[in-house]
Amino acid sequence: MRQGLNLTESEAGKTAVSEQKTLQDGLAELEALPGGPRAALEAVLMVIDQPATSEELAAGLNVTVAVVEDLLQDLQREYSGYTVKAPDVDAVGFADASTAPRGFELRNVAGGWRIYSRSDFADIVGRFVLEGQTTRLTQAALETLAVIAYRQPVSRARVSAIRGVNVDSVVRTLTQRGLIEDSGNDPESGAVLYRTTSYFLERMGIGSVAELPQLSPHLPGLEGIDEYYDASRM
Amino acid sequence: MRQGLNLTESEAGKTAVSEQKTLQDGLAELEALPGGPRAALEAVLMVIDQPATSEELAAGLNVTVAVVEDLLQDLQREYSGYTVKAPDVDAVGFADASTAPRGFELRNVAGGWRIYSRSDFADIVGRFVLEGQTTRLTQAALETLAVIAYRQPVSRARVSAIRGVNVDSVVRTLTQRGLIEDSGNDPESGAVLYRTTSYFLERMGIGSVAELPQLSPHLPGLEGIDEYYDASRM
Amino acid sequence: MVPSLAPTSEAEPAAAAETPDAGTSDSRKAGFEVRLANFTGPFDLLLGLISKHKLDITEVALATVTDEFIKYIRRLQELGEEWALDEASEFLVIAATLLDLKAARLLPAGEVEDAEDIALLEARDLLFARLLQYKAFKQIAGILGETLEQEARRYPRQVALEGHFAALLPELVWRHSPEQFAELAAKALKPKEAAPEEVGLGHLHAPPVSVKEQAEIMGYRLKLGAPLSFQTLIVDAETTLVVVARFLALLEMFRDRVVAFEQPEPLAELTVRWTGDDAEWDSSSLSEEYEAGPEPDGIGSGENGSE
Repeated sequence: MRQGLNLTESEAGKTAVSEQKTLQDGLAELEALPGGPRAALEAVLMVIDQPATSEELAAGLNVTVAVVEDLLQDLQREYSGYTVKAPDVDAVGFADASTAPRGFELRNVAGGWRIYSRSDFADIVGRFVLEGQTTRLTQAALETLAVIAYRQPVSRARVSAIRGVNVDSVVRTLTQRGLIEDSGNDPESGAVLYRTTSYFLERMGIGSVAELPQLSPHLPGLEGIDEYYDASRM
Repeated sequence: MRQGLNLTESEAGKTAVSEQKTLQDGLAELEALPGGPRAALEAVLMVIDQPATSEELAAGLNVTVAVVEDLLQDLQREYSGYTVKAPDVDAVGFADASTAPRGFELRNVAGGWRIYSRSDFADIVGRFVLEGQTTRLTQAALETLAVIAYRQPVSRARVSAIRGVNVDSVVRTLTQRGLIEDSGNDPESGAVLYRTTSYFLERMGIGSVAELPQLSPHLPGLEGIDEYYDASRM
Repeated sequence: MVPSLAPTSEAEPAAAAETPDAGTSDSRKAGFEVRLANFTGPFDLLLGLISKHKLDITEVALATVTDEFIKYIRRLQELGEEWALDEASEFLVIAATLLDLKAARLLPAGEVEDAEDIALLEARDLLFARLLQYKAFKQIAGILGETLEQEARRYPRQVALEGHFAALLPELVWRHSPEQFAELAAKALKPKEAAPEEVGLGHLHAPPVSVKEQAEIMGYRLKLGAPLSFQTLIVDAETTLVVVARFLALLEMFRDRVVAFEQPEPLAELTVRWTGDDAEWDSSSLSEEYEAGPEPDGIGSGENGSE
């Protein structure tokens, strides 16, 4: 998806032409899908966690940056309740559901685009978020945190294998609570690796993970444990 | 929101009335916001990271479950490209952007509501979202999962008997993937019993195990088995 | 839905390729070969063979697939290292059933005559029932697989909570010291013990009762001379198990011709009389048969008190 860097000028020119063609094909391809390029862009924006730049979005959709930026602006306006450029609906006084603002907005933060809940609803959303929240970690969350602390950096799949259960939602909770964080990707599998944060150290009252108590007194014969889990991975 | 327990009849009556009042106030409050209750619901849907039941959503929005369910259905239809019930826009031939399907959809799975990207855009979205990409299950894992889904709660020995092979390692994999879980022990044999999880329902896109396809059409009546014998005996 | 059986060419068994066994290269020339991984069990193989012969599962002449099944089992045995014992034995059980059925077909058709015929019929019905059941689940598994794949094309929105909402969350209550946390880690990291494979009998507390021991006790009393009723002999028995053991011991002693029974009519009182002339008789002269049995010498997990 990313372009190579060391092109001679003429090569770059050729590439630009053929790329142009591909990008137009890309747009035609999107037009064929229900909802067209706009819906395709929405689909991406709706599920990405990290803001994406218009260049990244253009590359993913296989269209030009200019096309993506037009679409982004249309979506942004539409979500905010302005009538979309639609020549056949420019009669004034048209204020039905389609022009009411949505509950979400498309924002460009720090150069990247992402969908957020609309700030008008912050109170309601905040109330919903707080409902059912507890101030203590569940046993499952604590155990997962313990595994990550002693095996970091570690992927979710690995933690799952060790704990014998799926840990996806628990990892999300721990991330949300600021106790663990993304520490890059595993060079082999590409899986996200997790490590504990400085907030975790703070809560534990220690200066670094090296200060975590040794495991050995608690569990004799853990030396071979890594092989054990690797063996049980299929 | 929660009612006390030891109420006399008249107190209970009063509480019901006052709760009704609160819920109506809640609705009035939402009506005052830009986009109204519909947008408020959307705003909440933007922050949930697992399916939310209509009860949870109603509590968060401070409206009745019936109101939320109406709103959810409207949104679902709207996202999928059907024109929303909007008495002032029933002019025929109105087929602009507002009736094109959006890039996302609202679905009711595993007993809760959640926003998903539309499957038409899977290839494009997949370029952005590495997480959640799951490797395919092996044939053995699928068969084991099927037996557990239809015979739950069920012991490994029982699954083994049906499949004719040992299923220990497959059961471990399915547990780690979060598709099945331990559901206690058999009172008689003490064997661990397994059942499917709500994550399984989510992955299947269904609300409950009752929605799984019927097994019976695939299972011819065993009553006639004597005839098979006679037939092949010549 | 039923995965087609991979024919010879592309079906070079992955496992065989790694086995430098000469025997496997011979069998590789045989007409029918399958990749081991294609099958997830004996029923799967059986279904595969049935579909290969385009036979209706309800009308299958099992004998025609038996040979191939057995051939396949032989291959499995050749590749022994690749197969867990329990897995291989599942295949062997079904192969044995198939062989039985095939043998039955070679005999002239006729009336069901004896218990063996009936047992064969039952084995056959059971095999059919299990095969049909497996087939149903296999089809369902295919549907599940398709659904899961289709559904995987929808990505759920599961974004991190926006900063200002996350800030609303109440501060966590944290009560763990580093040591307690390490303990937790040790517990979480400990390899999970495999769940028990069999029903434990440890909680059953049947006191061991030895037949020989009971024979010893009764022998001692009877040698005193007076005939005793069975009632009298068991009057001090604490449990039913002891009563049973004493009855078995009496039968043994009768066989050794050291006691005689008298019972005027059925269900009437049983009187036991010592007839042995060997005053030195002891229970060690009882028949050896108990020793060879699965439950040596006793009822329950008997320890031999008399030896």
